Amino acid sequence: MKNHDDHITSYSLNWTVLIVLLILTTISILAIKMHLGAYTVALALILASVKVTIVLTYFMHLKFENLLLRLMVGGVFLLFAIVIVITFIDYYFR
Amino acid sequence: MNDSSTAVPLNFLNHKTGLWSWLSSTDHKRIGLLYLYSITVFFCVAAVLGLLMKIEKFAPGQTIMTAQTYNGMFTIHGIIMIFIVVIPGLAAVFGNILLPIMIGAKDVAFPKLNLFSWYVYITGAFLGLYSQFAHGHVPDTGWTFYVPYSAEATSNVVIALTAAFVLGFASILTGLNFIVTIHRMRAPGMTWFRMPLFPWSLYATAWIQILATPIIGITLLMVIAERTFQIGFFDPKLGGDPVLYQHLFWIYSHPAVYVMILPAMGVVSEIFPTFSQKPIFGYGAIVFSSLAIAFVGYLVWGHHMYTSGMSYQARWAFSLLTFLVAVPSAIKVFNWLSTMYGGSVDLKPPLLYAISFIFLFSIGGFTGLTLGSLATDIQVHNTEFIVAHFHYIIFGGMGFGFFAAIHYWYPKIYGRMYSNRWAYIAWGILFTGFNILYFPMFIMGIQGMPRRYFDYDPKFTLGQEISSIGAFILIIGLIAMISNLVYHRRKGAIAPANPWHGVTLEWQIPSPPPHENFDEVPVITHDPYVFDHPYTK
Amino acid sequence: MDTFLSEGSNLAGAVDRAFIFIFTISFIFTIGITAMMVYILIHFSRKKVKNPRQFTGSVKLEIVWTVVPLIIVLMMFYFGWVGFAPMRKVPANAMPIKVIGRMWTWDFDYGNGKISKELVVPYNRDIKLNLVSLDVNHGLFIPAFRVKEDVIPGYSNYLWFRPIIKDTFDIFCTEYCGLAHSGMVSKVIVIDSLAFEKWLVDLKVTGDVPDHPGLTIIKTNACLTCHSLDGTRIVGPSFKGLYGSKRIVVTDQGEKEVEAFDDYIKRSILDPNAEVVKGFNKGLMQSYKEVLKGEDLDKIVDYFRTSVEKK
Amino acid sequence: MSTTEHSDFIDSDTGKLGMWLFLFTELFLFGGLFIVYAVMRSKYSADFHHAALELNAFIGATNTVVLLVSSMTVAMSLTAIQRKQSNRAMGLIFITLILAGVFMVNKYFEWGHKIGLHLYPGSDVMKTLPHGEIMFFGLYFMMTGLHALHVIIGGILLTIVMFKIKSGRINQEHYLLHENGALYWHLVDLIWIFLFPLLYLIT
Ligand code: HEA
Ligand code: HEA
Ligand code: CUA
Ligand SMILES: [Cu+2]
Repeated sequence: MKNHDDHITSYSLNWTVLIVLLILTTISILAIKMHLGAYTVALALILASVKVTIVLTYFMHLKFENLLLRLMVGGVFLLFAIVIVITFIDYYFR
Repeated sequence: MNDSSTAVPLNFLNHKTGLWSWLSSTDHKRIGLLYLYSITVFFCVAAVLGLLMKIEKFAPGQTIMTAQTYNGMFTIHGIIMIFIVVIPGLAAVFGNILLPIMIGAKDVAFPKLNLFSWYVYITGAFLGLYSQFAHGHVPDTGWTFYVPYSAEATSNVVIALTAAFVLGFASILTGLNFIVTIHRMRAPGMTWFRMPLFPWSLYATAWIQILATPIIGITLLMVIAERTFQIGFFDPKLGGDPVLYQHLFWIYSHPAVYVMILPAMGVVSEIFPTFSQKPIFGYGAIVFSSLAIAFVGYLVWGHHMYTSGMSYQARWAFSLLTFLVAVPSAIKVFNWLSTMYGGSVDLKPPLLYAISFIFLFSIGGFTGLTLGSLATDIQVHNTEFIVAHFHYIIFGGMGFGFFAAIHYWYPKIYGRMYSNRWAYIAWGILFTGFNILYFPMFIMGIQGMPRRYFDYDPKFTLGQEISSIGAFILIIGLIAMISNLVYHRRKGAIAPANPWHGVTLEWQIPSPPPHENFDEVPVITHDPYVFDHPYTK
Repeated sequence: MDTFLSEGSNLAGAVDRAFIFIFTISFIFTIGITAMMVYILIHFSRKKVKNPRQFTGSVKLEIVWTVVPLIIVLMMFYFGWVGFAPMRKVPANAMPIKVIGRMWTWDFDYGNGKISKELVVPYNRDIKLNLVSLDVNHGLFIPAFRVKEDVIPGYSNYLWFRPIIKDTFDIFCTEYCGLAHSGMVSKVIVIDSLAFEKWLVDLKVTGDVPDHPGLTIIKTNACLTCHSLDGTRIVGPSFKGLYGSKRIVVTDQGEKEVEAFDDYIKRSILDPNAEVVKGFNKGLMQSYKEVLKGEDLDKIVDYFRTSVEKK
Repeated sequence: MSTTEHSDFIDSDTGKLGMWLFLFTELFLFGGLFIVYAVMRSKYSADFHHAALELNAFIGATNTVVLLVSSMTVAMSLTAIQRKQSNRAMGLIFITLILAGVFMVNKYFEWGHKIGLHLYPGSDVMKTLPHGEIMFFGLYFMMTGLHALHVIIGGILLTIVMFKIKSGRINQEHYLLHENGALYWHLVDLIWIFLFPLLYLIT
């Protein structure tokens, strides 16, 4: 009933994570100014995914959770990706 | 839980009395019974609507109702049956009553949430009914709410959509509760692979519930937004895409059909070992096929849209995936047969229902394969063939699974026995009526009789008449079955704790179970289906 | 399946083969499973067996009944696919008919304003139906031909077939579309090519006659801002009665008379300033060489020709 | 495990698992909208680009930063409670709530501006736009609206947490609600991380 074995993230780690996130945000804003054409969407999504992963691992403490929960989170995101891909089997080939 | 001196020992049914003690109880068994009673009532309402439709179709042309009434009727029949009866169905009733007991827990992980989800459910259910009586037209879109019709129809579609949304929320909460319960509340020694198969099937089901239901939730919200704020997600007049709606709808609603059937598969997986006094054959295969059905079942939604103008590539990809999902079902059927093989088989009513489950489910499943195949689906899509397919597989599968479950656990829940004789008679009528009712629809479907048709070409008259007669036979069987159960609830002989010599945990405690299930926490030391265990000898 | 439902189109045979394959397998398995259950109930009944055997599984058997059904379903997939694939490959010369679905009737549009309430098609010709909906979803279903596609607003769906039996068959709407969904039925009538031609000629014009494709090109390229269709003089000469008329044109070499046939018309579009009709100014029109390709020119010329012929 | 008698206390791993599962459903709720977005964007890419120019990327970016910082302050407040620094935890949550307020104020102006321009579903201006732009604004209002609703719910949850810390019912020993509140708040952030580039940074 207690949280004894819970990991405590330090304040400094939280700061570091925030700074990394802010840097990534800046990059994604700058990236659109660079006119990368078709790659802009891809880049924006990749950067967003990286940011989301960081939030999940550190802010949401996934790094310190058990393997099962980590697998679940990964699986859920994977499933969603598959659903999108399958939907586009229809739209892409139309 | 002591009082062995009193005539009737205290149990979950009588430790407190009064209506309020039920409506406020967080006891999972009582909540399960609340679901059972509400679902039965709604089932009877929707079933009577089904019967009325069959009377209408007894002859071509208008007989007892107008086209508008008929269209409203199959819509509400479908909504009630799908969203209010079979999706919660087994999981909310028998899952609630038995899941904690079968894994050796005192309750589910979040008992208050459990009660709350029943209230959400009831709210949704009454909203659904309200859409029938509220000012305006009855909704007449079919349970699939296809746009643009549902976005334009003048009837109370928004109320019906809201009802479906609320019901989905209840379903999510139940699923969430079950997953956490299974992860966190298993008795000491009950490893994952010592867990009985009914909880396993609920586990797979619960994942579908929490991952698929939100999609329908947001889709219905979008349709509501479309109707009220003219945001045109799906309406082509505003740039929307009607086919996209179908995608979203089936991303949920196909997995939902496995929400219906998986628990029924779990139920029969309990019944076959007990009535053969023999361990389940291929425990691991059954577990993994449940998980496989849940996963692959999530990816085949497009088979409802073969004629919607999807790309050619999408059509065959969905067809291929659909066929893959049939394999785990096949694995289960063969394992069940092998479980009985070599056993000491006792044809009590629960087993009778379980066997008819296999028969009807196979017919439903094989016709599902006919639908999964591209060329043949083009012919029978949206004909009565589909209607027959899903009545066979939902009513014959999930429905008969439900009947099997109630005959199996009835003595455990109420501590009384029903009459076996009447159970056999009712089964006979029910089974005959069922096949007479639905089988002709396969044939008419292939000949081209479309579904959702108020009127039909006179050449189908004979088939429709036979089918309608089947409905009357079926209803007699159903009434007999329900009466048998209701009557013996108070008048039946007192049932022992373990009438069928079952080995899973629920049979090791008194009937009806005490308020907190176990006096002391069971410690599990062996696999779930070991029949030479001292308990049974 | 003949006695049951005729195979009215070239596509029906393969569909029925898929049906027969799947139904045969299903029948065998259902009978087999049921027989097995009956056998077990009799042979292993509690009265006979007091000591149930306690085996718990067999990896070998699991593999067998995973692999065998897998192979069977893949075969089913194959048959379904083979029956279906030709449905999406429309022969190039198929005769197009536009099908308009709306609550709750079907219109079959043969072009030039000729609209029929029943689908009349020539025997043994490839027919392509272009499906258009004016309101909600509908479904076009011809059971005897084994074809069905949804008619969805905002989408252009299609289907095709070649009728191989001369007869009259049902058409149903198979996508729920509201009150009179069950009344949205029609017939398809297959007749001889000759009879069909005659029928089509006799069919009354009730719909809008669409623009000639050449005229469409003329309109979209804004030709009509300078050239009128009705003889009015604007910036350039009118198109009225152009084809085959005689004109006096001014060239660099002086005046000459030309007859306005294909070559002249095309020249005037591609190199408008080489020959200018007397009385009009040079240099006002640019060449359309980059804009209009050969096919477009043919259509324009065809339009001029037909508009003269009609008079 | 569950060997003790019925009690109102939910053991922390159980509660946390429940929260995670709930977050999964939230993800799929927004997931449905993302599917619609993806399909529509591929259909109407030019219109989407054009309509997105109406959005103010500066406000969007500000709100991104606001949410990221607030995410950190919640995470820190959890660290504080674990280290038995209740006051600090409350302070950090308070900052988070202020940031949530800033986010909502920004949103208010943003929406207000759009509505001032008659760019809302069903408006007269909207009807004259090309289909793709109507679609973009429809999605914009639906997605940010649903997200804003989550910000509000998260704010309420965190307010409750703050009061419970004050009353001592959330403390170094029992902070499940605090943890779950923080998880929920992070989810709000997660969704925004995707919404921001998809709505504001279209080229
Ligand atoms: C409980 C509900 C349930 C279940 C379990 C299923 C199971 C299956 N369904 Fe069904 N289905 C519905 C409920 C269900 N369905 C409903 C409600 C509709 C209509 C919705 C509407 O439009 O209103 C529908 C519609 C539907 C369609 C759409 C038809 C159309 O609109 O054109 C399709 C198409 O592929 C399909 C296929 C299948 C398949 C392949 C399975 C498979 O999972 C079946 C697997 C089972 C078996 C294969 C039988 C058992 C196995 C053996 C006996 C062993 C031997 C097997 C082999 C050798 C392979 N179903
Ligand atoms: C669980 C699912 C379920 C069940 C059990 C049933 C049961 C029945 N259904 Fe239904 N049906 C659906 C789910 C179900 N249906 C769905 C999803 C649709 C699609 C809707 C759509 O197209 O949108 C549909 C559509 C559908 C149609 C197609 C309409 C059309 O396309 O034109 C028809 C037509 O005949 C029909 C008939 C019946 C009948 C006669 C029964 C009978 O089996 C019912 C027989 C039972 C009784 C008559 C009840 C008897 C009992 C009592 C009266 C109780 C007495 C009470 C006490 C003693 C307490 N159903
Ligand atoms: Cu048109 Cu149904
Ligand atoms: Cu399906």
